[in-house]
Amino acid sequence: MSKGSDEGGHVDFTPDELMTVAASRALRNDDVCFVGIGAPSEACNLARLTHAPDIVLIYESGTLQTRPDVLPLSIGDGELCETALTTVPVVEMFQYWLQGGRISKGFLGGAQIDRFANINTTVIGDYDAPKVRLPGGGGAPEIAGSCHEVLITARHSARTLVDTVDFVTSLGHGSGPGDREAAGLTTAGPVLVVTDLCLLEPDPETRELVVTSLHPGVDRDQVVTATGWEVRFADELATTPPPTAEELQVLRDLHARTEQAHAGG
Amino acid sequence: MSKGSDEGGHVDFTPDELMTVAASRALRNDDVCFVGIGAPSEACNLARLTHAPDIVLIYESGTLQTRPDVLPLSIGDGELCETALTTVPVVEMFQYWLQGGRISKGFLGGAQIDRFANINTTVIGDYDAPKVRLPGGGGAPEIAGSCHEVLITARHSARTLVDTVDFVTSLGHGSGPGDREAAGLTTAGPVLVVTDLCLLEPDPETRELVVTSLHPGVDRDQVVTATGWEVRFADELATTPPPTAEELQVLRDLHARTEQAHAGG
Amino acid sequence: MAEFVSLRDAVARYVHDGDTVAMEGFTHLIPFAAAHEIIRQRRRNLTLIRMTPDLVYDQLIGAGCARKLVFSWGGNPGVGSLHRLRDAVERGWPAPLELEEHSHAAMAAAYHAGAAGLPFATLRGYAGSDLRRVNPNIASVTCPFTGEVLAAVPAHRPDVGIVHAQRADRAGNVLVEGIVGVQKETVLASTRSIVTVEEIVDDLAAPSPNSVVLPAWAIDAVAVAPRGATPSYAHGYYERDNAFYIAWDEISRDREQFEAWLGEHVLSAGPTGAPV
Amino acid sequence: MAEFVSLRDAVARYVHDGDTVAMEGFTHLIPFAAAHEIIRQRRRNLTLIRMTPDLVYDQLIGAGCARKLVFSWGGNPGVGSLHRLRDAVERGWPAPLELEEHSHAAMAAAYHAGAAGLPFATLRGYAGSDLRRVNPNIASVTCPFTGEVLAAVPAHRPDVGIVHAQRADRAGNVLVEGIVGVQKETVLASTRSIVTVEEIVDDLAAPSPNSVVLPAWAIDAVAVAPRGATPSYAHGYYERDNAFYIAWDEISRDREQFEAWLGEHVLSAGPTGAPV
Repeated sequence: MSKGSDEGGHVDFTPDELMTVAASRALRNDDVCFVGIGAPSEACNLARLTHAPDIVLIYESGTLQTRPDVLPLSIGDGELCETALTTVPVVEMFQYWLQGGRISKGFLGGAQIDRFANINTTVIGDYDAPKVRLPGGGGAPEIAGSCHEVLITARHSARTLVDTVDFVTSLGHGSGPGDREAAGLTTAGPVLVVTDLCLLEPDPETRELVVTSLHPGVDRDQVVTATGWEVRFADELATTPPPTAEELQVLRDLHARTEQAHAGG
Repeated sequence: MSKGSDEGGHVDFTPDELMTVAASRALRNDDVCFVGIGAPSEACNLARLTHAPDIVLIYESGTLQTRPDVLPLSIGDGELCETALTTVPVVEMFQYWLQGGRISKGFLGGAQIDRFANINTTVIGDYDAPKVRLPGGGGAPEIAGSCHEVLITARHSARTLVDTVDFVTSLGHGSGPGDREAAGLTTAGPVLVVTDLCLLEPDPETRELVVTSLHPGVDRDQVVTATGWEVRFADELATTPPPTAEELQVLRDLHARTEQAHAGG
Repeated sequence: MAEFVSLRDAVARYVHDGDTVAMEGFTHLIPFAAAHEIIRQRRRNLTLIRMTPDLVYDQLIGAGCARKLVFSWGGNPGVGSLHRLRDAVERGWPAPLELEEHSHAAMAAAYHAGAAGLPFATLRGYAGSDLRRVNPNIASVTCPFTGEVLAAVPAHRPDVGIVHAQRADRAGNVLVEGIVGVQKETVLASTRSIVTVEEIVDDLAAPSPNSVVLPAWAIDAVAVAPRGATPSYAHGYYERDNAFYIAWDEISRDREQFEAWLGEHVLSAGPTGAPV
Repeated sequence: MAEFVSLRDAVARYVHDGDTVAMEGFTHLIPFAAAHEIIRQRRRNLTLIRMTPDLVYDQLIGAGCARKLVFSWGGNPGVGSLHRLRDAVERGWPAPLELEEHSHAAMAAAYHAGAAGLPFATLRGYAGSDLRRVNPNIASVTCPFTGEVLAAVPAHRPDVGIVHAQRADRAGNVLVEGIVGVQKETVLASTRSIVTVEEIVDDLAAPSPNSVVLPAWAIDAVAVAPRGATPSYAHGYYERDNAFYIAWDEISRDREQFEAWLGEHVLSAGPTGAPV
């Protein structure tokens, strides 16, 4: 599915584009969303520019209700402040807005996501002798705890969707039912993982991630091969609706504006 | 000593004026002063308009480094904000500026002040069945604890300068040496009490307030009669220098401007 | 999400008998219009939280709305006593008033903790103060690293928070300027919130990227109440009526005189602020 | 009380080998000029505190100034890894780097506690996170009222805090605008503080009564450093050099290439900012 090619009369799109579009659809017009940089930021701004014009986007740099015209490279690009309703100190952001329980959705990525949607952004390998030292938790451990619900997005591979994360940076569903509550949390935790192959949702009973929708053109084997545990499929397995022409256009325009803006020195 | 009358060629003044002038002299040009309303505010602004032009005045309403042209009636008059370097939230004021240890001098009054400079602004009589319900602590308990030094000003009477306060709203020197430290404090506490009759300072050994300077025209008997404990006098008892013509002029101008400003509806 | 409603509807909908209500504004922007509406709607048994009860709670207490007061400084600023507050505490008129008494630092920390979703606040406070003795809601907490013992107070979590502000835009976002007190904390710490404003404008015209703005989605009701802070003031709109603060001393000293004032200026006055 | 000094003198006077140093600026206003002066003056064994180490600490670490890093997110924002940080952690080059790792929420709370003169901060944090397991400076504290158990971290109390800001007036008062991060907390939590500014002006021209202003009496040194935040940015002055952030990935990937860059652009460059 290369961008621009034609396939059976449909608008054509890349797996990454579908992933972003599918993630954007999980956001509602009345959401207040704590946005991570990269894929989450893309999805959130796509939602804002399509079906959720009133969605409130918050970046941990303190920018409240921001409407960037281009995607920020960092969590604190000038664009975010200039288009925000207001910009608050970082202490206030984490204490009043996140910890205060004012955020409906947190949107996270991760280097490893396991079958219970626990997220690792700290190390691959042993903490004290890491194979790869990753950037770390940043805002994620408390986004995972304090937002009413969490969305996750990641490219699907057996290195990323693993049976057990090497390090729990941010708690998903622990090792099953009751673990969030035992950790003192009352929030829902991860409700959806969007990859470039499918959608996964926690099983209501076991909390294990289950494939609930395959993206167009993806088959079960592809998902099984790319997943680090014996992944289950929902009884009623859906097919993700492809991106609409409008969604693709808005997303591509956003990327074009962004590339132009960041090319400058 | 009625205002305006002549007495031996000196500039004439009232006891209240002398009290304010003497209090103002206790402030230094490099002080950062947390200012209570009323007499403390008068003294601090007099200092700023005379010998301490750079003194930093802070009111608990959040106004940092303010230069009111007239005395505020309340701790949060518009004048304070309009002439401030900046105005911060009240939470920040108490947490970062006061508790953070950034204030060199706190300036307090009180309905009762006892021989160890403990202050009562809560109740006369029993707390649960008060004879007089006073306004309460406000900022004072932590001003008394967190400022590097505390100044106190009050009109001298046996009802105000008492042996033991009915209620310790704000700790002075407790019941003597070591009590502040036992309460977890490392600050100096009250270093001077300015009344309309004299100056009192804590004895370095016992921490009991001792008269160190009599105001001009005041004799020891007046002070003894007006003090609720057997007050002691320092061996080297000074006489408070009378207000200068400039001090009086600045103070009276300040009062005149203030009365005019507050008369409006 | 903020809805524009009349002040009458806002109070009818969000303030109930027995509620814990915080009406803040540190000398500046005191929500008098909202308080008068609460008096007119004859709310009873309220627990009133406010750092400086001021005339606004003196009036609510004298009108018989309050059962309990949580506060830190209960005077008429620069003038003297709050006579209605004293009459309630000293003589139980019109009803006994339970007091929970703090310092400003503790009240501010309690609002901060409430807004921050914490159950308690830690402060270096109350050292050697008898307030610890009379208020069981002043406890201690020990630093797990240094062993230092500090004071702790419960977070404020009012049922309703009410503040006044300069203006709202048509989406319901609110600008607060000048002495901002604990207004933001009050709105964020409360389960429900009402903001009265001087006016509604097309553009908030926030002067700085860091202006104090309450987003519409953090507020339940926005009601227009022009001069809604009088005799307090609104920076950029009108000045404090210091003469009324001075006059209040006389008005409030006597029960009948107070009731006459209340009848004329509150009970028989129409509600301030029109529906939008 | 703020003194105007050259950046060279400010670093010479206030930053010592072995100090705990916090250089803050959340993406915006990162004090690169000050960091480069620290590299030029060859400070060693620093404990570096910063929420987002960013390129600024990647450079300090690669230059061998650091012994320990206290942080919460150590990436090149939107680009990828910090290769000098990784080289130090994974392979001990140029020196081993001890890590004390937190979350943003905890770091922010720790600065808040430091500025507020408290020994520790309480937060709803780290629930179920392995960070608790690897960082002994994450402890628990129990609410004395509800019995809830919350996370606690020690307050940040750096020896030196360094931030960059838009401008200072001639008295040394400093205006910070835009994304203000934890700059105020950093200055107030630190024993000593250096503020670099784009320019010194007669009038701060603070746009709002509630503008973020650091008073001169809360600062030790103010040094002029035009474009002192580059490749970060200064709201109202210049934009973020996103292209350099992207280019850094290549520059920093290789030890020799990094050292060549450091030699050319830092070590042999003159100090930014002239004496006043």
